[in-house]
Amino acid sequence: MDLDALTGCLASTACLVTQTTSGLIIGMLLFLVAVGLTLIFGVLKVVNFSHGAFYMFGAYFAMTAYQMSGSFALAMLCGAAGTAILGLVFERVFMSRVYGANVLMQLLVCYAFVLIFDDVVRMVWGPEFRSMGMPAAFQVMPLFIAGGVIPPYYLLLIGVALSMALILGLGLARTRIGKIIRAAAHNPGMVSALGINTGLIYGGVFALGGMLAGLAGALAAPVRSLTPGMGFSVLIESFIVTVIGGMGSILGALIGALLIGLIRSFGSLGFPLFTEGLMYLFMVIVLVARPSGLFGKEIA
Amino acid sequence: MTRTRKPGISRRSTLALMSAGAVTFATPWVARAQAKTIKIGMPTILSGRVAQLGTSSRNAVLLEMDKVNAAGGLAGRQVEMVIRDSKGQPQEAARIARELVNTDGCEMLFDGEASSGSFAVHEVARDLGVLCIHTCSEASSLTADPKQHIPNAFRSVRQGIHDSIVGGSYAAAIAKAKGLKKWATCAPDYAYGRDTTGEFTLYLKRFAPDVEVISVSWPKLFQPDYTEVVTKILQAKPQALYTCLWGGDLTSYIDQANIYAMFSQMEVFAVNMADYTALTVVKNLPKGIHSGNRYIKSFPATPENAAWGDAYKAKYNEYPTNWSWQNATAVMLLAEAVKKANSTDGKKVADALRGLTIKCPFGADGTVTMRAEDQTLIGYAIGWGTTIPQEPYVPQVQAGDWKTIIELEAEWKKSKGYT
Amino acid sequence: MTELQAGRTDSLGVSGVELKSQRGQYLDVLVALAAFVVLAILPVFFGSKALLDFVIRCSAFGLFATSLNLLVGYTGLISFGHGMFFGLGAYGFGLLMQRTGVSIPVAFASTLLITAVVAAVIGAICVRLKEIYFAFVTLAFQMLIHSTILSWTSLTGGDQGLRGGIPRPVFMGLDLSNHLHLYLTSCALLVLGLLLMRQITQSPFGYTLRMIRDNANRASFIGIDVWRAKLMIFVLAALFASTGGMVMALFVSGAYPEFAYWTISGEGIFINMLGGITTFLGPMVGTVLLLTLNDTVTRLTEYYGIVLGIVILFFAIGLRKGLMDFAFDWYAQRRDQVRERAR
Amino acid sequence: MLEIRGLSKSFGGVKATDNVSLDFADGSLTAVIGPNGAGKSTFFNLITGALKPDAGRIVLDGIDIAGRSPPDIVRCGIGRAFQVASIFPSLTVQETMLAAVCVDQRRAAMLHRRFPLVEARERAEYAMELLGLADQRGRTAATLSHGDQKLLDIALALVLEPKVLLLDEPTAGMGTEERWRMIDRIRELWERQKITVVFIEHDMDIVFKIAPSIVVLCYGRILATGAPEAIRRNQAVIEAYLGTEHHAGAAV
Repeated sequence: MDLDALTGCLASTACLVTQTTSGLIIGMLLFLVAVGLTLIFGVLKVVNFSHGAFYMFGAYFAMTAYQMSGSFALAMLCGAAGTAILGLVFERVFMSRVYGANVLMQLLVCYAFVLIFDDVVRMVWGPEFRSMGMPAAFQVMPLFIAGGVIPPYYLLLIGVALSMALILGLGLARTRIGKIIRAAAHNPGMVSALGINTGLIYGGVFALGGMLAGLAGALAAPVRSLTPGMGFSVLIESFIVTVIGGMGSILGALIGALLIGLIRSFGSLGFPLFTEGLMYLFMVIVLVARPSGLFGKEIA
Repeated sequence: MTRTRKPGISRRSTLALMSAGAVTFATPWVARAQAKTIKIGMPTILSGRVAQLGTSSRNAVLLEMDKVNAAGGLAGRQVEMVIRDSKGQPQEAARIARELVNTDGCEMLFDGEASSGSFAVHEVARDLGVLCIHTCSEASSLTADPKQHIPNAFRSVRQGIHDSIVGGSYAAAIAKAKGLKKWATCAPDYAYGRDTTGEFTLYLKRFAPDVEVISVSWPKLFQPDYTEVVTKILQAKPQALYTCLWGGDLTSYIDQANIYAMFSQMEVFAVNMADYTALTVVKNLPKGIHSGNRYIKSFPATPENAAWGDAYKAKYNEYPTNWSWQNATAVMLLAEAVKKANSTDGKKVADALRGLTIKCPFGADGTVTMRAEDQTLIGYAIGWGTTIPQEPYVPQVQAGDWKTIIELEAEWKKSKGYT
Repeated sequence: MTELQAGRTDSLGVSGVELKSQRGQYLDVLVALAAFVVLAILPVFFGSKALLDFVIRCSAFGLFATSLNLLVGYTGLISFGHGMFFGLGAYGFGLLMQRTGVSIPVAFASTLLITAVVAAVIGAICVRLKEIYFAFVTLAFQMLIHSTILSWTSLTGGDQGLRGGIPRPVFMGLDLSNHLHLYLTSCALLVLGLLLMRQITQSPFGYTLRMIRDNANRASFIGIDVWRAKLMIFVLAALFASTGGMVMALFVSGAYPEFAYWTISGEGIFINMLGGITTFLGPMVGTVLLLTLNDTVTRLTEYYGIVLGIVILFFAIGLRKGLMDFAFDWYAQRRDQVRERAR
Repeated sequence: MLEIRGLSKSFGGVKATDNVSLDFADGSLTAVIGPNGAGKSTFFNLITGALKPDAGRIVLDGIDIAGRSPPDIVRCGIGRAFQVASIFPSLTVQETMLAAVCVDQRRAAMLHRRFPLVEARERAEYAMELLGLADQRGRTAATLSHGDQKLLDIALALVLEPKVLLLDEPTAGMGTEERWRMIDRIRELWERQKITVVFIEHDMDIVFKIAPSIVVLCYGRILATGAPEAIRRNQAVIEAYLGTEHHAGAAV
C-alpha cells in the first residue's frame, strides 16, 4: 500500500488529469466490450461467455487488414464488420438452438466456442503474440492539457467509444428498431405476435454486440499485443463492469466501465499490489448492496 | 427437472462405472519391457497465452535430438521425445509427468513448464526419482533453495539473479556516466518479476550507491492494458526505468508507452527486450533500449551460434527464443553426460551431469557448465546492450563477467539463507 | 383440534414406507462397500500406476463435482465460485502439514473446520442473491480469494504455490507418501464422501432442497426458512469440495493458485453438465468422462480446445442434457412403454 | 380465533388495504368478495406475511403475528393456497405431502434419516384422501390436470393442520361444473375439519350459495360484512357492483 502516492496525485492537477484520462481510456475500451455483453443479456437473456473471443477476432481481423491494405480505417472496418457477421452466424446457427434449454446449457455452448475460437486463432495466426503497430498518423507527440499527458490516438479512441454510447442510447430510445428491441427485451411473445421476426432481432442484437466487441479489439490492436486467449482477461473485466452497472443496462455499462477504469488508474497508485483485488472487492460490495447492480432493474 | 430416483439406478450405474473404468484402462496400460529406443517425456505449455514457450522449446529439443539420433542416439539407443501439453495447469503438469514415466515408459523428463508448473513437476521427480532437467523455469529458488534440492533434478536455464547482477553492474556504469539518479521499476506481479526486480535494484545500488528508486509498479501478468502504469511512471518523472516484463506484455507495454513518448523522456532498461519474440514483433521499436540478451544469434558472436540460429530459422521459419537455446542446451548436456557415463541409467547420468562442462554455442567462452553444488547452468552467454530497430537489433553486447557473477551469487545465496 | 391424527392408518403402508427408506439406506451402504472393494482390488489386477493416478484424480474431481451438484442440481443454486473451496482445502491442508507438524487426520479435520467457517461467512452474503446474481457474486468471491493467494506471497508462495512438497508423517501405519496407501485413502474418501452426499440428498433435508429448487416461494409458505436451508447446503457442499481439494493437494504434493481459480469452478459446472445434474451419480460419470477425454485428447493433439469444444457442442446441442440424464430418460421411456404393453 | 385490527398497507399513494378490522370465528367459513383491485389478494398477503403491514394487528388466538415472516406465520397455524396453483413440479403428489409434513414436524433440516419418514405417513395419506388425490399419488405434480394441481396446492396448505386456511380464488380458471365440484370439496372439507376457512371468490352464485358469512372489500376498505341476504340487500354493495359485476345485479 502506498497511500501518500495516491494523496500526492490527488493534490496535483497534472497527475489528476493524466490518471483520469488513463482511467477513461481503460474504461472506454472496456465499455465497448461490456455494452455488447449487456445488450445481449438484456434482449436474449444469454450470458455470452464467448464475448471475449469477438474482441480477439476484432483485433486479429484488424491486424490482417492493416498488414494487407495499410489503411487504418479499413482495419477498423474489417474488425467491426467481420465480428458482426461472426456474431450473426454464431447466434443463428448455434445459440438459437439453446434458448429453450437452461442457463447452463447456453453457458456451455459459449464455453465450447471460447475453446474452439482460441484454437482456431492459434491455427490461423500462430501461437506467438503479434502486434499490429501504430499507424504513422498517430505516431506524434502526446498533447499536454493542464499539465496532463494525453496521446492523440487515445482521444480518437475515447471519441469513438463515446459516440458509440451516444448512438446506442439514442438509437434504442428514439428509433423504431430501438423500440422493437426494447419491446423484445421485455416481452418477446408480444413482439412476435406483432408479426416481427424475433429471430432476426436476436441475430441482429448479437451481431451488434459482436460488432462492438470487435471494434474494441480493433481499436486496441495498435497498442495491445495479439495472442490466442487475449479475450479472456477482457471478458472477466467486462463481466465485472456489467454486473456492477446492472445486467441489461447500457448506462450501467458506461458508468461501470468508467468506475473500473478509474479504480485501476488510481488504484495502481494507492495499492500497486492489490489493484485487481480492488475491482473484485468493489463488485462484491455492489452486489451485496444492490443485487441487481447500480442501474439494473430489481428482479422480483 | 430432478426426479427422485429409485436406488436401482445408482447401483447399476455404479457398477457400470467401475467396469467401464476397468475396461478403458486395462488394455493400453500394461507395463512394457525396456525398449531399444529410449523415451524422454516432456510436459510443457503448448496452448493458451504462452503457447510459444512450448512450441519454441519443442522445436529446439527436436532439432537437437535429430542430431543426437543421427549420431547414433544415447548410448546406442535412439531417442523418442514424448511431448505433451499441460495447458499451463500445475495439476496437469504433474499428472502428465507421472503418466509419461509410469505409462509411456519414459526414462527421463524434460520439464518445459514455467513457474508453478515446474515446481509441480519437480515434486513428481522427487517422488519417482527419475532424472529431470528443467528447461524453462527461471525461478531461482527451484535450484538455489536447498529445501528444493534433489539429486536427480537439474536446470539448463538462465537465472534472474545472474541477469540482475550483470544488469545491475551494466546499468550502474551508465547511471554513473549519465548521472541517472531517479529510477522507476515496472515488473509483472509474480515471483519472477518480484525477485528479479528486487535483485536488480539491489545490485544497481551496490554499484551506484546514490541511485534511488522513486516509483514501483506491479501490473498483473498478461494484463492487456498498461496505460495506468505508464502514466503513473510519467508522473514520477524518473531518469531511468527498469522493467522485466517479457513477451507479449513487454510489446504491449512498449506500444502503449511509445504513444506517451516515454522512451524519449528516460533511459529504459528492459532485461527481456533482446529476444526475437519481442524484437521482431514490436513494429516501431524505439532506439537505444538497454536490454540483457535472451537469445540473439549475434551474441556470442561466434560462427557456431550464428549457424545454430540460422539452422533453427531454416527449419522452423522463425527465430529461436530464449526458451529454445535453454532446451537445446539441455539436450547437448544430456548427450554429453550419457557419453561420459556410457549408460542411460538415470543415476549414472545424473552423476555424470554434476559439474559437467561441455562445448556449447551459447557459452560465454564457448562452453557451459552444470554446476555441481546446486545442479544449475552457469557459464552461458550473458550480457547487455542497446537496441536498434532492425537486424541485428542489438549490435554490441557487453558480456557479463562470470567471476563476479558467481562471487555475488554466492553472497546472495548466503543472504537468502540458502547456504 | 382436527381429526387428522384420527385419520385412517394404513399399517401395511406405514411399515412399507419405513422398510423402503430403511432398505434404501442399507443398500447404498452395501453399494458403497462393494464399490470400495472393487477399487481396492483394482491394483491387484492392473499393475498400471497411471490407472491408480487416474482414480485418485477422479476422487478429487468427483468429490468436487458431486458437491457442486448438491447446489446446482438439488437446490438450483448455480455457483460459479465453488472452486474457491477446492483451493481452500488444498491450501489449508498443505499449509497445516508444512507449517505445523500436526498428524494428517488433525490437519484434515482442521481444514474442514476452516472451510466451514469461511463458507458460512461467504455463504451468508451470497445466498441472499437470486439466479445469475448469485452466480456472479460467488465468482467475484472466487476471484477475490485467488488474487489474495497471489498477493499474500509470504504465506501462500504466490504464483509458485506451496513449494517443497507436502510432508506426510506416517499415521498408524498409514503412509501417504506410499502410492498405494494414497490410492486407497483417496478411494475411501471418495466412497465415503459420495455415501454421505447421497444420504444428504435422500434425507428430509434433501427434499427440503428440492422444494426450494422447484418453488422457493411456496416452500417458505409451508414453513421452510429458505435462507437458512440454502446456507446449510452451501456450507455442506463446501466441505466436500474442500475434501476434493485435499486429495488433489496430496496427489500433486503441493497447492497452486490455479486450484482456486475460476477455471476449476468452470470445470466443475462442465463436468456436471456432461454427466447430468438430475441423477446422483451424473457428476461422477461426468468426471470419468471429462478426465478420460482430457487424458486421451491431450495425448493425440495440442488442439485440445477444438476437440473438447465439439464434444461439448454435441452434449449441449445434440443431447441437450447430460449423459446420465439422457440415459435415465431413455430408461424411463422404455419402462413406460413396457407398462403400456402390459395394460 | 383470528382478529384483524386496523390493518393498513399502501403502495406509494394508493391505499391497498385501509384500516381493515375483522373477526373470523373458529370454524367459520367466510367468503371475501369485491370488484377487481379491491385489495383482496393484498389482504391475504398481509395476513400470511408475504407483505409487511404499515399498521394494524393480526391476532391469532391472542398472539399478534403482524409483520412476521411467512414461515413463522405458517407455523402459527395459518395455511394458504394460491390463485395460480403453487406446487413443486418435480415431486410426486405423495412426496409433496410427505415432505410438507416433515417440515411441519420440524424435520426439514434432518440429515441422518431417510425420506420419507414413517411419522409423516398418516397425515399425508389423510390429506390425499380428503382431497381425492390418493389415486394420483404416484404422479409428478407437473403432470397433474389444472384442477388437481389446485387441489394439491390446497392439500399442501391443509396437510400442515392449519387453524386458519386462506384460499385465494380456489375456482379460478375452472369450467362451471369443475368450479362446483371444487367448491363442494371445500365445503365438505370445512365441515369435516372444523377449521376456519376464508376464501376469495368472484362467482357470486357460488358465494351466496355456500358462504355463511361474506366480507365485501372495495378500494381497500370494508364495504360490508354479514350473511348473504344482508349483503344482497346492501345498497352500497349493489352500487359498487352495478355494471361492474353483472352477477351481483342478477343476484339482487
